[in-house]
Amino acid sequence: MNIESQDFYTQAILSMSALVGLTSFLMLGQGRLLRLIFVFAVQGLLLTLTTSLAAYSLDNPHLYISAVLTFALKVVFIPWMLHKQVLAMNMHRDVEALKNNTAVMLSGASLMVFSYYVLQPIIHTSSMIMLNALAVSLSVVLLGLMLMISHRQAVAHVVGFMSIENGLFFAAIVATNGMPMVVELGVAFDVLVAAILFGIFFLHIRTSIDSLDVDLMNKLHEVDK
Amino acid sequence: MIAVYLLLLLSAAGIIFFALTGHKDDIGTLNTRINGVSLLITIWLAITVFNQGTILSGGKAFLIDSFNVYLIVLTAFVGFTTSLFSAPYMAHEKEIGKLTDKRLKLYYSMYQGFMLAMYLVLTTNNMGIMWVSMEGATLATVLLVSLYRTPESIEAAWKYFILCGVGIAQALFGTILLYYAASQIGDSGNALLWSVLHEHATQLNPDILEIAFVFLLIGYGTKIGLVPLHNWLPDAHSEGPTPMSAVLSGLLLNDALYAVVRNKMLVDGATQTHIAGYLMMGFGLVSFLVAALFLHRQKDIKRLFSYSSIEHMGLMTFAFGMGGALATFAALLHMTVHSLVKSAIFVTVGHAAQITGTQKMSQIRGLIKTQPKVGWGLLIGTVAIAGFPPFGVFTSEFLVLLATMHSYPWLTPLLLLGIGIAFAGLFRHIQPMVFGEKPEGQNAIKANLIPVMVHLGFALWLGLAIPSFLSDWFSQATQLISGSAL
Amino acid sequence: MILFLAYSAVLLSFASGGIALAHLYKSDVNKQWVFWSLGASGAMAIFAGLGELVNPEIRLDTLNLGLPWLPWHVHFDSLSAFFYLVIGIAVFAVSFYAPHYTHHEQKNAQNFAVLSLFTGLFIAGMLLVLLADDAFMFMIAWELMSVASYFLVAFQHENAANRRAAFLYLLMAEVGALFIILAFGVVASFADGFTFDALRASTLSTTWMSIAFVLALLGFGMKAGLVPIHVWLPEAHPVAPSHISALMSGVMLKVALYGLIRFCFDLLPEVHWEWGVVLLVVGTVSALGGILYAMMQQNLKRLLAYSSVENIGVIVMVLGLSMIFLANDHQELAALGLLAALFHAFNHALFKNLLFLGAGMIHHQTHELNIDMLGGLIKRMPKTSVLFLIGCMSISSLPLFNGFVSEWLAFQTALQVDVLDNGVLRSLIPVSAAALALTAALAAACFVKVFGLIFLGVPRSRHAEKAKEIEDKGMLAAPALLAGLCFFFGIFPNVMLNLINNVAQQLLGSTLPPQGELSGLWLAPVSAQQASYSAPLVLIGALIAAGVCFWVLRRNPSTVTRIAPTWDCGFGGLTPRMQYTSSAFTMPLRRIFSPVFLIDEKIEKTMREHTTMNVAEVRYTLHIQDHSWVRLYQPVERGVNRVAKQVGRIQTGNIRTYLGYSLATLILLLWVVS
Amino acid sequence: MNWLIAILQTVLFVALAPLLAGFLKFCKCRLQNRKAPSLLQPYRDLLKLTRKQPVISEDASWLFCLAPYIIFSSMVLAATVVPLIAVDLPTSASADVIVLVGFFAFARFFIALAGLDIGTAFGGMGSSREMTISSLAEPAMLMAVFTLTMTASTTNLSGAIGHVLNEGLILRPSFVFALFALILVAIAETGRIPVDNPTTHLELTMIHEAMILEYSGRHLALIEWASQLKFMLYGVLIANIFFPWGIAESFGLSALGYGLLVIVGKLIFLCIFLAFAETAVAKMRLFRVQEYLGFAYLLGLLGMLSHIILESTR
Repeated sequence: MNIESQDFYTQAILSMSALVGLTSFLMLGQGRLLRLIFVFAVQGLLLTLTTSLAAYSLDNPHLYISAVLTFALKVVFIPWMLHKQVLAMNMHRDVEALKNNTAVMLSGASLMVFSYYVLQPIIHTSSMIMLNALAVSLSVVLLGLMLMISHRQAVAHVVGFMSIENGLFFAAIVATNGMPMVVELGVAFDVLVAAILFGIFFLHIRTSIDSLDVDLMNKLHEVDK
Repeated sequence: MIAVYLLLLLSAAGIIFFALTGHKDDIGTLNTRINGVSLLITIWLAITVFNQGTILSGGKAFLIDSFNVYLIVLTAFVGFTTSLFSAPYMAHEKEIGKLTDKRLKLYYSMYQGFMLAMYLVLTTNNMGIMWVSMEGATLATVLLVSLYRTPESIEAAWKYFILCGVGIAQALFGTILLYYAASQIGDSGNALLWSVLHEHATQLNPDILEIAFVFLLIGYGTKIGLVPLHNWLPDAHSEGPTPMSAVLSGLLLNDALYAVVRNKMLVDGATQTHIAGYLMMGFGLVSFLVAALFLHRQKDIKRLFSYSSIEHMGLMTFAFGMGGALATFAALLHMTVHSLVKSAIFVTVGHAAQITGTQKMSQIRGLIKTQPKVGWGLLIGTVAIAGFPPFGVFTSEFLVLLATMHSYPWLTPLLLLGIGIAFAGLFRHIQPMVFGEKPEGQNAIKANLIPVMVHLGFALWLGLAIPSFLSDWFSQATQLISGSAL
Repeated sequence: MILFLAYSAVLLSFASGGIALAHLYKSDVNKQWVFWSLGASGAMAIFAGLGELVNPEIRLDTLNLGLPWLPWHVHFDSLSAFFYLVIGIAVFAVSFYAPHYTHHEQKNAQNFAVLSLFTGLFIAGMLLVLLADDAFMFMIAWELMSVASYFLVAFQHENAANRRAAFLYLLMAEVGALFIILAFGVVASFADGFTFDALRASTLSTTWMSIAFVLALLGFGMKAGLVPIHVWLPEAHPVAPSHISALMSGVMLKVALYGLIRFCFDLLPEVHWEWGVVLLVVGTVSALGGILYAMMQQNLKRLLAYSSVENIGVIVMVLGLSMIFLANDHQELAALGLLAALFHAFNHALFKNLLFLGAGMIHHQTHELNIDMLGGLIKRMPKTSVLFLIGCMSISSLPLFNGFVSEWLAFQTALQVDVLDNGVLRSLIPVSAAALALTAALAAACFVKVFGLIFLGVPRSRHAEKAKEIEDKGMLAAPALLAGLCFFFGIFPNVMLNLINNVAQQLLGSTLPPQGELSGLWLAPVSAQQASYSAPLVLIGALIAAGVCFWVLRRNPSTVTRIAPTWDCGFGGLTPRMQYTSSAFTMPLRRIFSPVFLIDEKIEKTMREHTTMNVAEVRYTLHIQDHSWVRLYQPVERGVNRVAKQVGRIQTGNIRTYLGYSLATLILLLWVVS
Repeated sequence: MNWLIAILQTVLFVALAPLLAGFLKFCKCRLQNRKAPSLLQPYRDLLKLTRKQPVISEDASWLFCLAPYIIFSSMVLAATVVPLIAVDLPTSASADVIVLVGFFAFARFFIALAGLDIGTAFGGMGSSREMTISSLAEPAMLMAVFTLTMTASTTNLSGAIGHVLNEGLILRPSFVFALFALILVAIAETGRIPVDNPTTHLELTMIHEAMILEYSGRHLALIEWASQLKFMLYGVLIANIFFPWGIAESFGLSALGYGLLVIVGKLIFLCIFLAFAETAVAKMRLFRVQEYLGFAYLLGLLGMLSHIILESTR
């Protein structure tokens, strides 16, 4: 396919997906928590734009609602909460030393390639754009997972978790023009509750191990040390 | 159909009500009552289904067929008996000051929340809602796992939350792919309704569904506790309050497996290959063997039995994956007896832990001498779960073995090996705990063992003679799932 | 009618358990009912067995239990009936013995309930195994038997040894059961359905049939205690209460044999002589190994358990002969072999029960089972000693007692080898016959040691010194009954053999050779020319001879016997410690057969005032261990633990690792499907 | 009539046993350049013992007094089974060779128990050794006997002997092996040199004597007589199985008399042979006995195999 032949909406979606993917990469390599959170907020914003764009061009009103929800949750509420936590823990100064960062980045890139490879069989089922969008969202999911694997801070884990959600959401929007309303609402509700729970958990973890480093939480294991 | 709405509303109401009054003294009995009522409702539901056959609600939002109806009743039943046990248990925990009012409120309202999620998973016809409520179940129980606020419990809860969250997210991706595949054959309005999808299963795009199934299997498989995605399970089971462990082991795992099987039916319809089955068989077998080995290394009694849960879920996954009428029937039966027996065991384990004040098996001794009912309960329960007749577990394992022998003879030695290892792993720990002299200063406690007796009684009944209505349901479900009659 | 009797036997044994439970909750229930219904169950079993054996016909029935499409099929033929009879006699005897023996347990209502409940379940399980006509019911009954007996083994769980034994026992039972399931599964996967009829109709290739046979041999052999998979047996049987050990050792092993016979001779479409050879070899090894280890034991019940291994070995050996003859279509000789095997099983049930009950009596009166701590009981417990002596004589297969007859039949079977064409068999079988002779001789030596050290000589401990005779009638009646039967069937074996002949007729479709004789005085299984034995005549002759010389020698009045102290070679002061002990008695054989055992023998000398000459005291310790324990069992245990340790490494406790697993699995599977 | 003859033969057996023992002693003395006691000496000893008052240890039980009668009568029963001068006697059908071995086992069982009864070290030692040796000897003996019985395809002694008679003189390698095996076993079982020494009372070496150390009076007489009987039984067994010629097959007086003469001749020959052997060989250590009996077993086995391989009918 060549991008000229596509209509404006498609071009927009494609560029959006490219940006979303980019943000994921930025997060993956990010050592400073505050910037991490900021990039996450940006990703949320991109999602909101994509959603409203889709809502506009497919005039599918219920997507507006999900756009609003996304904005409220992923751009405002969660970043704000995390930001507060980080300041409270005053971890905003220290940089997490990521082990062999380049390797992580490379594997991230290869994950992106892999997700294209995986979704190849779907090509003939639909237009190329779907493939791209799906591939991007899949890679966002995988990158989110990578983020959690490579970072040790609980905050980073939350961000990773939420960016996985983003990836799913993006897939839902671009590939299928949004899930049924009831499902959307349910998902949003879950995300909300999850966010709140994370807040509670930071409290507990801090009181119990007085840090948010998940590597310190390994009392329950099966290896005799 | 009203039954379903009543059921959901009741537990929803329960959430709010207990959130306010959860700290009252006799609240446990009230919780019991509510669960009792929902049990009655489900029985009513079961009877109607028994008379009318499959029910599809208006708007196709809910679907009750022979596959999920008995699971619904089972869920309500286990929920009820566990609440019977949890009342005195929680009271005792409050006495010894392990719990505050606030947490009791949380506990009781989340108990209902969990039940609500379970009912929703089972009754809904919408794969999306199924996902939502499955996630909801996690959210409801995650705070209960960390109820005691010990570092371990918080760690366990965190792992539970993150791992299940990530897993379930992958399931959502699978669901989206499903929806995507469905929306291509038009009718995107209710393209997530299982009934619709099942009708048009053959038209769905096999390639997409294969990929989708991978995500779904890993997603829900995390909840089932398939190795190597199982790591949250023993932690969560061992650190939370025992009634929670009982329902987690008895219900949550079952429902996750239920979700996987529902999806498998779609995928099989689409692909017409056995790929999904092979994946499930592989996962099941690995989980079965690995968990059996893990049993030997346990020091904590609740961890022990959570591993045995993994083992049995592995067996069921294997059986479902094998397909075929006999295997499916066996798997359905095994689902039932396993959740009956396992929750019964957790009840006795809870009492044992309260008697001795610890979960370390090295410090639990002489239960039979201390409190015969508890000791015998634990021993008989273990005998049952280890697959000794005349308990139902034996029947199902026997059938699984014969089915395997029939279709994949070379896998039977592995299964037998697993069963043998698992048995040894259980008994080498259980025996010293129940037998032997009573340690100094170890005294009996106020315990309610009716649930145990009832559960084991049912397991015994199922082992000796499966009642006709149940066997009818099983055979219909078998017909539905495996596409071939017995 | 017969079936009704058979059912009522099962129900009554359930009932006795139920009554015990009832007594636990309502103490006004008379607990003697437990034993009465037990006895009734035994009697019913005897009647059912006899009735079927007298007019043999296959009686079928189905019970509405089990799986929806597979109700319990019941099948009562003369083979089941024979074992029914065995169980019946044992249970009947035990029901007299138990009331007094368990009076200590009866003080504690709960213990009593547990004991009686599981005794009832155990017996019911054994009877149900004999009734089963489909694989499913068979396995349920089988496992009921195993589990119930496990609880009985673990009954006195206060001391750790019993717990360990119980665990080992249950583990072995489980593994064996798995093998049996596998065996059934192999046959069933070539048949439609799990009913025995379907299995009979199955069409297997020889390879699969042989696999099924090996699996069955492993499964049933593990229960029957064939070497080298016998290790649980000498651990488990001694620690149970004696009347239970009697049932386990005397009867449960027979049920395992029943399973083997049923599977090999009935269910499998045909038999091969190679299987017979396998049975022959395994049986011989078990027989020799069993008796050699039995000889080395100091604990009476352990010794008896090992001797059960020996007897089972003998039976299996003869079964192997029968199978060989059957495979070479000499049905009549196969019938002879089956006759010998079954009759020996019957006899073993009788005298092993007798001996275990006797051991129980000794323990009950002296609280001592260590042979080296007993002695001189013949003066203190005269009745017991006579009964026990009869048991010892039967088990060492002396003429005039039942053990000898079955041994004799076994030899007769082995000597028919000339009809075979295969040179290997013709040279192998006589060798095994000689091994059988060695076994019999060693058994005699072993039980000379048992009776001699326990009942004869001078007491070696205060317990033995203070021992009194048993007063309770029932506790004496049970072994008396068994002893009487031992003697009766030693003199009139034909009574039983004629009945077993019917079993052979039904199972193999042929009886003993027509020219053989099984009537009245004469026992000539093959033909009067070939071999004949007339126990009654021998008895008469013996009485005449003994009577005559007794009468002749006693006439002289001046020769009334004079009682005097034992001659002490003029040194003075004979002490009980100068007597031969168990380890001393068996020392020559221990030295001769030393490769068979793992012997750990220590002699510690402490010297007085640092000289090397002047010994202050000597301490001698002897520990004998079973090869198969070290070579077979411990490696498995270690292996499992090691593997588990390795597998444990995957669960590191670090959540990031877990997420890594999740990602890896996802990628792997995606790669697999695409 | 037949029964009468059978009983007479048994009586003859019992009566001649001491004489045979006396004759053996006589031969040995002569071979060792000693002056021999009269042939009737054993009878005199037995008579003396029966007249003496038996002394019984205070620790002994009823079994101790009962044992001699049991031992003796089981030997007598054995004597009824073994054809001395005639075959096909009714008594020999009542028990075959396996039962014969059974009778020996019966006697051994009780003598060993009697040894343990008075609770001295000697008795225990004796019974322990006796049981050890016999349990090794029994399979060897049965191997030897089985060779014969399988050739004759019957385990009835008279039947087997009749079979050997009727087929005339056939040189069977298996019989040679069996004969030697049986001789070795007989020496061990009857407690002769080199396995046991009936004349010694040295605790390190004695076996049979150790068990009966406490016996006296008529009990001792019975036991002595029984062991003499056992010795004769083995002798007759060897003589009549392997060289049956001359034994009476019809119950005519002449035939019987001839049979008697022949068996006496055979036994005399056997005794001289044994006397030579006993003077030539020295007693061996107890723990060499298993090698000795192992050799006997090996011979029996070779006999069996050579029967199956060399002489098999097909």
